[in-house]
Amino acid sequence: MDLRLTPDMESFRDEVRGFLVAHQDRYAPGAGADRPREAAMEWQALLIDNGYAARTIPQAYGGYGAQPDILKSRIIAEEFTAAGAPRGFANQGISMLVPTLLEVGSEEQKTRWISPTLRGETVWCQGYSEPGAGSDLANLQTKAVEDGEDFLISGQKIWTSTAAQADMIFCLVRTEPQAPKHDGISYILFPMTTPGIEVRPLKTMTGSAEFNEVFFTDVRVPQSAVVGGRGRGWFVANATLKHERGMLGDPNATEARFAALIDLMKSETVDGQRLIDNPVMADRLMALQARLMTMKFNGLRTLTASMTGESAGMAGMVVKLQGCELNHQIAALAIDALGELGVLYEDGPHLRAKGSWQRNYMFDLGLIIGGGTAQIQKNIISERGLGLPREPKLAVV
Amino acid sequence: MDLRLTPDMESFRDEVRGFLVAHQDRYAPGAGADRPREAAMEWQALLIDNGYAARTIPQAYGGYGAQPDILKSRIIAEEFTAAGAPRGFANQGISMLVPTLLEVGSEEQKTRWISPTLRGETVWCQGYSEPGAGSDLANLQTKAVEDGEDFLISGQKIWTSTAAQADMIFCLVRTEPQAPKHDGISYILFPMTTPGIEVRPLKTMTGSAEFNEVFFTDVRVPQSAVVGGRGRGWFVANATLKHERGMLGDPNATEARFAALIDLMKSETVDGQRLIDNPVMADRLMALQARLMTMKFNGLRTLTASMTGESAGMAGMVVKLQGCELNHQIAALAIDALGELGVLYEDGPHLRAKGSWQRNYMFDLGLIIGGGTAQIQKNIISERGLGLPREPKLAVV
Amino acid sequence: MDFSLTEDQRMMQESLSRTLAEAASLDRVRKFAGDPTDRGADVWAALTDFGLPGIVISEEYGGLGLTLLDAALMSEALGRAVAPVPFMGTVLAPLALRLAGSAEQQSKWLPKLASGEVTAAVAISEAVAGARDGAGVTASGGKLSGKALFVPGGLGADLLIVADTGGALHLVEGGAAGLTREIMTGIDLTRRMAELTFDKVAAEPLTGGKDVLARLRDAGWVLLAADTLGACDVMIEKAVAYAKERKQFGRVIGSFQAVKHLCAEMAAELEPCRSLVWYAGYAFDAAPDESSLVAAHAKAHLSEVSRFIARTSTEVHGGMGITDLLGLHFWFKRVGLNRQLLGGPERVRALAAQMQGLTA
Amino acid sequence: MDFSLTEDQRMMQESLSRTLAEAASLDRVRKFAGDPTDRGADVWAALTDFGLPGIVISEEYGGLGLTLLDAALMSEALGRAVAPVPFMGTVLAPLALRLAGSAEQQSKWLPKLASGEVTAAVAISEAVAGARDGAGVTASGGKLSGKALFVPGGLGADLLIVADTGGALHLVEGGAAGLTREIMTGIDLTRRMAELTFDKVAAEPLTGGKDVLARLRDAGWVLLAADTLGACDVMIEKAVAYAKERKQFGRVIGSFQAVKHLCAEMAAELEPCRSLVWYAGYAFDAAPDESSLVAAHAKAHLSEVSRFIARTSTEVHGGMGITDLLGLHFWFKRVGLNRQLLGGPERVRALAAQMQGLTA
Repeated sequence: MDLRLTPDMESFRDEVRGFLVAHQDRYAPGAGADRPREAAMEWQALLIDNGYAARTIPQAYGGYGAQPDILKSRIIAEEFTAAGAPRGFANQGISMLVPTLLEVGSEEQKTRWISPTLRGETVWCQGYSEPGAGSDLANLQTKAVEDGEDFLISGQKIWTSTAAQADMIFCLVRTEPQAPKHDGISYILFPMTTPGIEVRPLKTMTGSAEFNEVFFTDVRVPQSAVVGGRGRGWFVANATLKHERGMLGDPNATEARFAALIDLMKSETVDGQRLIDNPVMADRLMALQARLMTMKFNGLRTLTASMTGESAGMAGMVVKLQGCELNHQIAALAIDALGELGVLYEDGPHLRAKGSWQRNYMFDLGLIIGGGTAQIQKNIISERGLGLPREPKLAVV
Repeated sequence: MDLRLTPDMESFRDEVRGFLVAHQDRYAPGAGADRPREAAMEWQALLIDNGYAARTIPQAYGGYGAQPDILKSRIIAEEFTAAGAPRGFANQGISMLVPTLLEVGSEEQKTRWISPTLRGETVWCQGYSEPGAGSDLANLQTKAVEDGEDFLISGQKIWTSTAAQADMIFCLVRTEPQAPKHDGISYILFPMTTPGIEVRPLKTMTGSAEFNEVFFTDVRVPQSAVVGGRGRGWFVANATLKHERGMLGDPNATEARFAALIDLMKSETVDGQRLIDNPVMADRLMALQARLMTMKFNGLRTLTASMTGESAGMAGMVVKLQGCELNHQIAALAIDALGELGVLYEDGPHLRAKGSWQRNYMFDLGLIIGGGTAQIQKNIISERGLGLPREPKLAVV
Repeated sequence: MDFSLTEDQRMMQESLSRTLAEAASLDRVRKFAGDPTDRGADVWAALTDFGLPGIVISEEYGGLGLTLLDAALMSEALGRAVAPVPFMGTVLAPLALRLAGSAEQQSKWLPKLASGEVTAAVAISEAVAGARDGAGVTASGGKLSGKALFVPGGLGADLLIVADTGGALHLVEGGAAGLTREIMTGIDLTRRMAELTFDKVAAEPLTGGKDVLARLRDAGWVLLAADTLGACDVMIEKAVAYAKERKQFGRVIGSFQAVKHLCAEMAAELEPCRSLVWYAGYAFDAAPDESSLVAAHAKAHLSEVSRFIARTSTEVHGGMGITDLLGLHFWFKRVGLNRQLLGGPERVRALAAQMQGLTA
Repeated sequence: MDFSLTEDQRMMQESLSRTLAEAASLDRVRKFAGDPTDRGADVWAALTDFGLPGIVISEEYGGLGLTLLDAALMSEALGRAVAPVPFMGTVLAPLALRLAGSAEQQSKWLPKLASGEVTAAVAISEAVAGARDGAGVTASGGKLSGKALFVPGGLGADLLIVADTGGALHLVEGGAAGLTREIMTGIDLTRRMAELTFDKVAAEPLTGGKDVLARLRDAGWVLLAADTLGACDVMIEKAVAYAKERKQFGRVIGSFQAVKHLCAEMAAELEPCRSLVWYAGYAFDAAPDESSLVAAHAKAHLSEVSRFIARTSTEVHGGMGITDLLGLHFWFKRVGLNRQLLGGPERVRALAAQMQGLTA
């Protein structure tokens, strides 16, 4: 246990700080899942050139080409957060497709797609979930029927964010209808401009359409667009899902939210009394602070494990379940402490933080329960983490 | 909705009060599950003669012979509680065996057993659970092998309270080993003095042996001691279990405990501040009071349903799950409010309420989880109450 | 001793539910929610035909002369339907007039309220739930000044009952000079709230002080608890129905023990609440000594139970639970607003301890 | 940056666990729990051989000179074994002497403490957790009077560190005139407590006031949190093992989703706590500015998590969970005592808010 950094790392930190100060005027946030604007693409290019984005992607594919160094990545994250500087793009193309291509893509696929994806020139969406295939993803029904050199793809996807803005989709389709459930799926790439694709926005309880439904009718896609081998899509996608899991549970963001909650409770009053002077609310706040610390230190522990190449084991598995829940509970306390003010949601003189407490409260709940996430996460923890048996097979009735 | 009583009922209440005042000097508590002493048996006889115990049992079998009247039963319960008068015996013989005999016993069995059971002359214990048959009671293995006119019973029972004091046992044994699981069981009565019975006390976390293990080795019992027909034991016992469920979740007892908790929090101090003046503790207290009221009014609602012969439906099903939990939570708050004083358990100048908060905390947990009760109760609610499907059959592996 | 609803009460509740199924279908609610200019006049008209505006107004003034329990049963049905109806003022304003109005005030307003010709709203948030964001109304020389926030139905009401910072009640006509109203839009788009600004607005005093305010508060708590009860019922029904129909891994998800237990936990939490709400409604008229405490507990407890049910029902629905398509969120947000109106559960529990003399 | 235990730390913890497996088996613990005259001398002797008494005492006085993190790791092992050892005084008394003892006091006591020849206990409950039942010790003219309750290991200790009502610390010899001790028996029979009565008992002052008391409190909180962590680990292991073995309805119960999810929830709650306890131990020596807050959170959070785990593990065990036979209750009660010692979670959280200046 020694949380000090080596002089090397301290000087790397200085380097990052220096860069951020020097380029303050070029800060330009990416638009989250949306298409980035030009300034953002320039900022991204600058980050890649300096190794603050696409850090470990080989130069041949448009990355910076450094060796993985988790500590340096963390220092970058910390300094960018501290400076309020926009991080490199973190869209699904970069966080899910690129690692997949690097792992199982053909040389041509890597050369063609990785660089423009990193630079924000090509925007991707993900076509996994279907109305009948959520937690049971292997049950997907979107079919790809051979037609000469091509497939003709028909079916429906759901929970596809960015579908309206995306150039391309990475998509799971059933190419071998006769094969066992997990063996008949292929992972395939195609343009969202291909004829036969219809995108319908899917509005959620937050009032925004964070997702879409995507309908395919005889969408013609060359067979060569399959990644990782025909019929191997289930295994390719599972590798990708691992990357997605790593995306969630960022303690920095949770810490920032908690700090905002403290500010709120110190500055807002009811009948002239500060909210934090309500002992019941203060008690809840402290219980959440303990959870926040727990999550933060658990993050340092899993970071250390990654650095030494060990598996983080159970400490890693529980992050998602605990992290989303903590975010949700922070929002819940803010709403409760604000009382009637806490239910406001549209612009007006009394709205707090642009309604983000309520929005987070609902959105985080979606993350916790979307597609039975919490249930499935508990299955994973009990089976892989604790070695309890899988659900027994059912009798055929 | 009209909670007033009719003049008839008010005069019945006066009658009960009059009785209780007139006989104050004869109050003698039964010993719970243990053998009653003579004064208690006399008090019980007096109660039966006046219709305050064994009220609806026919006179032919030693009861008072009144028509069921739930409201009168409730008035009796309320007045006895208010006066601090000992209620009629409530042991397993009276609450479980007697109703069973009335329902399916032979005339001879009724005549022989009910009256001495009501009067405390015959004390019973229950032989249902086995080490391998807890929540899955139908899996019981204690076997009864035919030998002439008799059975020879061998096997083991567990969770048998009162086994050391009991004269008799009502017991489930497997008489038809070849029959389907639920069809091979018989419900049988025999003396605990029969050769081949060994009773071993089973101490629990409270430090007391509230239960026993009972071992049978070739215990000879006449076949005529079967109740309700050979092979029908599963169905006979399930009828009895229904009676047991009715025993739990008495709001009067919970109200008394809650009142004791309030007294505690008003009188005890830490650093000179009353416990109740700690807003976090007061908040928990109020949350429990809401649950207490909820349970109390739910009890009145199910009472009304019983009076009109309607099924209480879901309102009845949830009582056990909610009632035991509330008792447990009341004890938990008492312990927490008492702080370090709350962990004391043995006699001494600082022990509060003879350690009953800790004892109840542990004992009530046992009621909640004993034999997977909470889990099974949730299955019942979801299947019978909400119509969700039963657990599907497993494939034979 | 009869702890149950009368046949009349059941029938009237069912009848209102049928009326709402027609007049305030989910499609109609959706339209209302999406259009801030939609005042729901058609819904109000249907409810006026039903007699709802006069529910607690005595027959002499053209009302139905029913009790708060009856009003609570109506509130439950409105919650079930997530109906876009400002019901709080409909009950609380006539109560205020009955308890503290002069004969003249009563005969001027009650008949019009009973007929649905005018609507009323009650501005007591600051006095009950505490003043936030500089709100609060002071009375001086028969004029009101200041701000009152979170007034359900306050945007269009013709009659306003306003509590001042001392807890005294005032009657203000909707068209009074110096009164301005702004919409306050919360998560629950089925019930809009108003911010009222008073700039020396003429007001008539009502007699009675904090005791009358307490009665209004208690009645408000009961109505909110009942609305939440109705909404929770629907969230459980929807979860159970979805669990019976939705298949994953070759089985309906309602056959998975984890899902079954979630449903069972919801039902076990909610079912006993029904009796609490009934009793709280009953006690308001029949056992006034107990009324405040049981109303407080009904409000606070239903708030907690409904948060659990809103979350758990969403969880059973998986991703579909968070879509606008399914619309579960209308109920989710309905109970979210009910939780905070007239005080969140922590505040209400603190008041419950005070009113028993347990704390200062 | 290295957030992990060193190889030495892991080995030392495992080594202690092996020692305890032999010297403090469950049978041995059971015997101790059943016999109030059993002082556990053999267990203490084995731990003395191990070097435990000198864990935080510097090498110059014959100790191991290790940090509070190391002590916490030992505490975790003791909790795992539900070992009948009064460890709190073993760590806190040397700390008190180090922080506030004179050179003379240090050289008189530390070597004997390090060798295990004398044992020490710390009486700071009233000063940390608040005074109950008329307790509290006052100092006047070098003499102590009053009562100190809930002193773990206080029955037989040769050296007592006592906080007075002003928060100042005093050193009292076990044989001092006017000192009487009574056993206080709680649910956890593996660690007996004492009530100390002082009737003008001679005491030596220790230098330093509330700041030293706060350091002792922080260290105590960390040790209790670590003990709870170890006990929780065992409760989960036992539940998982039982779920893999116990059959009902023709399947091991660990294949029922409801049981699996209970186990997963326990693990998900506990696993991150490990890092919190490690950091709390580390910060005590390496980041004193953060130490009090993180110690408070470790103490309070582990108390809450352990209540959930104690209950849930019992639930997974079904009826067997409550029997003395299985012995799960030793861990159940261990964490029950840890929860309340040096302040229950509500009090500790209130202190956590104060020490950050969030509340007064």
